[in-house]
Amino acid sequence: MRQIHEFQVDSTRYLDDHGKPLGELPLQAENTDRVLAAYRNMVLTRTFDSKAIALQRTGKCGTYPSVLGHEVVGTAIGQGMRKSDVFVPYYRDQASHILRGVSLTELLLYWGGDERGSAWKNCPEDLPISVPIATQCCHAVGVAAAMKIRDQSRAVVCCIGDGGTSKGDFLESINLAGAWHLPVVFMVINNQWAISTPRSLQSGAETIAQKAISAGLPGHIVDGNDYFATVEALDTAVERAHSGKGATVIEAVTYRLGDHTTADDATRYRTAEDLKRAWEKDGIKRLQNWLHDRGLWSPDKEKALQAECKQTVEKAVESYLATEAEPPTAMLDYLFESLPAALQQQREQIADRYRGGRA
Amino acid sequence: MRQIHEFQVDSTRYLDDHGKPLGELPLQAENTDRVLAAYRNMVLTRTFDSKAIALQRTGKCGTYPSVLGHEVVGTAIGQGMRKSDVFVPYYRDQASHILRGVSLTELLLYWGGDERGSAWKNCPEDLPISVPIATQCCHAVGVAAAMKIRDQSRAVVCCIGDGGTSKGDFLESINLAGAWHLPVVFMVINNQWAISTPRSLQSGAETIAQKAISAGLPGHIVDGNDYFATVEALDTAVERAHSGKGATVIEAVTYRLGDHTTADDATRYRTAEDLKRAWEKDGIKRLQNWLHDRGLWSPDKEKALQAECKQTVEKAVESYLATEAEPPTAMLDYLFESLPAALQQQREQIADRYRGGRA
Amino acid sequence: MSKVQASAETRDITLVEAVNMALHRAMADDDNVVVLGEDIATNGGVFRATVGLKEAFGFKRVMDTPLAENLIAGAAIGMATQGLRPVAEFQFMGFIYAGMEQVISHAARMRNRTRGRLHCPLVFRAPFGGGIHAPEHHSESTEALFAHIPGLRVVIPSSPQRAYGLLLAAIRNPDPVIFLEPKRIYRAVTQSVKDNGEALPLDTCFTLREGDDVTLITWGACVQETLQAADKLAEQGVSCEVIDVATVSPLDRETLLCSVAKTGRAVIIHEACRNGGVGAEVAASIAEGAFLDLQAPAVRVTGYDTIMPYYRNEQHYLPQVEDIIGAVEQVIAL
Amino acid sequence: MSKVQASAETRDITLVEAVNMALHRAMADDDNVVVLGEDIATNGGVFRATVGLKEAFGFKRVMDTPLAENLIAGAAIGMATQGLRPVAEFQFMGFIYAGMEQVISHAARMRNRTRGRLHCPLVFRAPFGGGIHAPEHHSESTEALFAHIPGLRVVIPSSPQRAYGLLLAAIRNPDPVIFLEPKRIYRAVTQSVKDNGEALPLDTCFTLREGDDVTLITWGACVQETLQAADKLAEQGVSCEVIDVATVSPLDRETLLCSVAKTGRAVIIHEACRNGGVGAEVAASIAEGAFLDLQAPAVRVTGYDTIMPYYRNEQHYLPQVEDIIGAVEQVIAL
Ligand SMILES: Cc1ncc(C[n+]2csc(CCOP(=O)(O)OP(=O)(O)O)c2C)c(N)n1
Ligand SMILES: Cc1ncc(C[n+]2csc(CCOP(=O)(O)OP(=O)(O)O)c2C)c(N)n1
Ligand SMILES: [Mg+2]
Ligand SMILES: [Mg+2]
Repeated sequence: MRQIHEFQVDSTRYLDDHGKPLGELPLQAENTDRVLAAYRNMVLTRTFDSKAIALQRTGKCGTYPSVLGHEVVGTAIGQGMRKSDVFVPYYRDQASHILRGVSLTELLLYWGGDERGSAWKNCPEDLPISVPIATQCCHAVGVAAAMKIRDQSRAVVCCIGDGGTSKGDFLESINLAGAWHLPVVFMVINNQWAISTPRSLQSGAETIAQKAISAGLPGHIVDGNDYFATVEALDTAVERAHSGKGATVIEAVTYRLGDHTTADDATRYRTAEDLKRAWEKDGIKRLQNWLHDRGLWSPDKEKALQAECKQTVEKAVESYLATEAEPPTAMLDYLFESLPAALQQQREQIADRYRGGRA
Repeated sequence: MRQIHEFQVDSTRYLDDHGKPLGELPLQAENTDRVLAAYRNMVLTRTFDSKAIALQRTGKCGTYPSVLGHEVVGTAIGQGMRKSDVFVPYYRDQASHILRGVSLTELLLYWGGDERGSAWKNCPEDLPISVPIATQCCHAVGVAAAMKIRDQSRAVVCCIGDGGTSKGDFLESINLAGAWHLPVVFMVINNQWAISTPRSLQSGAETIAQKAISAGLPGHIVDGNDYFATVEALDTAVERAHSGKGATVIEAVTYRLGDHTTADDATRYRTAEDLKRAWEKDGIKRLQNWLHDRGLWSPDKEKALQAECKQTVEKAVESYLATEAEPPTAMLDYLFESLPAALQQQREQIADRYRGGRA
Repeated sequence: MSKVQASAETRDITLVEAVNMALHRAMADDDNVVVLGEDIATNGGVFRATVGLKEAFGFKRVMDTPLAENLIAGAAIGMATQGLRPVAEFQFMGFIYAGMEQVISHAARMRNRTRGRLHCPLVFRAPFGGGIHAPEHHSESTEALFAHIPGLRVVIPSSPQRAYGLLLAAIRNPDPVIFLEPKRIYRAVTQSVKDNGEALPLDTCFTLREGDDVTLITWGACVQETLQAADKLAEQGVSCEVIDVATVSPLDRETLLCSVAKTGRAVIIHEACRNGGVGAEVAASIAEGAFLDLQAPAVRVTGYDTIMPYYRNEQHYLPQVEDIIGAVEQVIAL
Repeated sequence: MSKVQASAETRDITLVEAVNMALHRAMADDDNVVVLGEDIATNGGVFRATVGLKEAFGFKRVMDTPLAENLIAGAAIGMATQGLRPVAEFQFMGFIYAGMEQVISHAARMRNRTRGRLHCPLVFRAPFGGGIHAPEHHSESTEALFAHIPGLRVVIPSSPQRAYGLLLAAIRNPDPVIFLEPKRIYRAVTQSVKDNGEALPLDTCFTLREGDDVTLITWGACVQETLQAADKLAEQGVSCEVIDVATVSPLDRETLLCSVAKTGRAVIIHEACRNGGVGAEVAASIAEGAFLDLQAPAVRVTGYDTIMPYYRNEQHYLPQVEDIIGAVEQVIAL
């Protein structure tokens, strides 16, 4: 006696590579203000990104992970979330952070080696950037559980890369989200690479979205360079979470257009053709084309936006570069709520040493 | 534009709860000798099990995890594997160990708190019992990778409980098995409980077998009290591994008929009715009925087998109880291949102290 | 708020019952306290430490989790950033390692990393130590691994009263606490404990017995053997000061150094293996801080530098009363 | 066997090149040696430590893994039980924690648990330490966590020659070795290294410089600052013996104690935070083993008991040459 159990994931795109609709667009396309705001955020993010890389190259910033190719999905996340939701990022979410209210100066401080870069004033509940891959997924379900324990109508959006989905944390967390019906959206940003490791070496699974099946969760694939497909998926999943229907896993398919970080050289492991083909699918250009075709955009507007973004970034850079380092004693001031007696002497030593007490 | 990706797992049983065929039986049912050997191993395992519990209750053995309800699946594993394959167990695999050649005395030594209980003479490459849940899955893929690196036609069978499938190790390991096409079979023994935690709290997934989909692997469910369904699944999966076709995940559905271990009291968290219903599905009785219906078994044969098993177990117990503890210095003798100079003094101290040198 | 009794009743209870009493009290006092772990709700914990909590506070605040320690640790951290005060149980210390990354890389760092914006008021509880005839991995005492991580407190009670008071303190503490419960003495001793909601101070040693000749420094289950050794040594005319370190990190060096300044001699006793154990830090701190007071080197009585043997031989690994007496005799002889 | 050149060529190379050279040599010498980790094959490792191996030995023996440290650790253990000699890279020490359970509960125990039936001839490599202006979690030096685990060897090279010789020894060793590479000096110094396949001994300290007044005990990148301090102190007429511990566990106490017996003074220098660092064990061992020889307490110059600050302030955390000199002056004054 044999019985069959069936499962599925779907995959969605609305625009072709040039921004032409492939069919009917979702409701989200009608909210012109939101679409324009999205486009602006993508351009701002990209402007910031190239500046940050330049700062690193000139010794004014530390190792920095370019967000090139993630602007569309990051923007969709930022737009899909409500203010009172909690964002649980990884380290390549600049586009979302900006919409959540993290200042560009804070972002630069962070990558410039200053802890104050995570003391976010405008989104105090968002979790900080998580460097250890996939670990943030466990926090996300914890935050979502807290919301559920307190009967709040709030949601968590948690980001992770394709590489991260091989690590147990992701799988354990989506499993808990399924078992406990938690209000959380897992956004897998499949940019085809984990440093030098291609998507195909991460997993034998045909799609990453199908990992949702292991947790009894719905899994969806979207073209992560298609703003409409991505923001629709976010809106739906966030709404689902808010209305107590549980968690969703979304795989946003895109491409990491830059090096992994400024410490990496991607030419070692991928071909120029690959990269060229990926650029042809660039989501910003695609949305620009669509806006243009709809009469919502023009070369003048583009020029003005570029100038505005440049200025915004320059201002942030100035304020970043003008920020003095914390006194070294800060390294003990935030370890505990108040400094245990056992550490008082070390704090004095640091202060002494800094004032030249040692020499 | 929406596209659908479909996935499935199947579930199989051949016998009803009373051992009556539900339809045509697989080829395995024709190998009468093998079926009879299976039955004998199940009975031996159960006999051993109740003796081990009795030894614990009378202070002659440590905490012991009863195998009651796992005899069928354990036997199928032992039969499905070839001698040169490697078994990677968890801690409730007595039925398989016996077929692999682990002696009953060794099993008792292990649970009796003696490391020599893992120095298995007859299956020197099998991994020892793994207590930290799910960790053995990573070893299994490592062993399988070694086989593949060396172009050997061998396979690994790795056991894990339903609770264990929530832990990252399992999911990471099946993922590697899929990505690397490793010759490994994951046997999930879903006995409905992880200590007091029911299957339903482990995961929102409808089946455990569907976790295979996250790794791009085939997943199958079998009635773990149905010898034919289980051994057929094993035979097929082992053959698949040997012929280079890659890994399989099998979920064997059964029920933990005993307490979690001798330290547990299952009446705290499950009802007598539940247990009673589970006993009605007992796989040993079921196979006995089938053998009987086929004219392959009789009350006399049963009586003889019971007596024989009892004797075998008694002999093992005797030899177990007659085994003197190792000298305490053994605690340093197997830490490294040879004792580093840094530890020599401690070894002398232990020897001294044991000889009463201290007092 | 809840049906749990909150009177200041005094009862003769065991250490594990004191843990349970403190959990009841903390949950009754503060709605933000939640408890999670494997088998802790319906089953009340494999050691019965959480028994009754689900009945008193409901399954929303008392959560049986799937089997995944990394997830338990990480989810507790997430909850804590929302202002909950999770108390997560690891069934045995030997199974906390899967959660190490979360403990080290997140729990200990969240406050520092965000410059105080977020913090982790959580407690990770685990029964630890050997001597209960358990299977492999059920006898760990690796407190040193946590003590070395800045940002964590590592607290170890050694009596029912201290279990109650220290666990309350740990739960109320705004930073992460690793709370290790010596399971060998979970039920070995009873003590009258008043359920008055009074916490004991963290970050401080407890001097259990005053003496002049030698300072015995210990924690956890070894406090038992140490007190027994002190008794026997008293009969021989040796006066021992016995200190229960209790919070092994951050370490209250002051109390230790004051005592050693008085006695001039120290013996450190712990069950963990010697190499790199917390005893090393204690010995090094004494050597550095009391150099001129010392009449003999601080001596360590510890487990051997090997894996805790399976239970047939575990007593040969564990420090015994005679070992402590022998060490005291050795330092006194100098 | 392979196309790699196996001549005893001598080259001026960096520490990371020496690691690479040893890997090539070990793989050429023994078909059982395999290498695995994240980005180690096609990319040659983020620090280029494994560059060329895939080309020389093929993808079957040089494996890019999925991103999962626990899996890497556990799979290496499985391979090792089959007689392979896996060398697994953890991209940074800060990411090894996910693999802790495998390291502690299995790698360190397999031989003991099976009474020698199975064993784990593997090496877990990881770049460690701060000072390279890296992001959070890229500056860890938590060697003490591993040093406390019986059954592991923890080996730290501090020069190209020792990197070559110790890595060969680690790979040939039949037991698990944690091999920590001080990334701050991956490219800071070059040294002529002969690719002669000769291993250096494990479990032994290396005396880098002889002296009479004080013993400076260190390992890893701090060897640089320590040697510089010794140079400066020599100008002031203070003669320092400098010891590179190299294998921090099991600890070669004999060499340390002999040296301290001669000099009567010790300064221990490491980058990890002080509390419960390997320096504590060294100091405790010296205090216990050289009590009568000591003219001053052993003093530790270490990182502070806090999280390594992000890079703008990391130099304020790291021990500096002046700190070492200051400590020596302090112990000499006594
Ligand atoms: C636990 C852990 N292991 C390794 C690393 C080093 N590392 C940083 S990013 C990265 C690749 C991540 O790839 P993916 O998840 O696909 O995200 P992407 O960088 O492509 O956005 C690795 C291996 C890390 N940060 N954390
Ligand atoms: C990592 C780890 N966590 C917790 C435990 C304690 N423990 C032992 S068995 C068990 C339940 C396992 O359930 P399952 O995997 O379903 O196997 P079963 O015992 O039902 O056969 C638990 C939680 C452990 N051994 N290892
Ligand atoms: Mg990626
Ligand atoms: Mg089970």
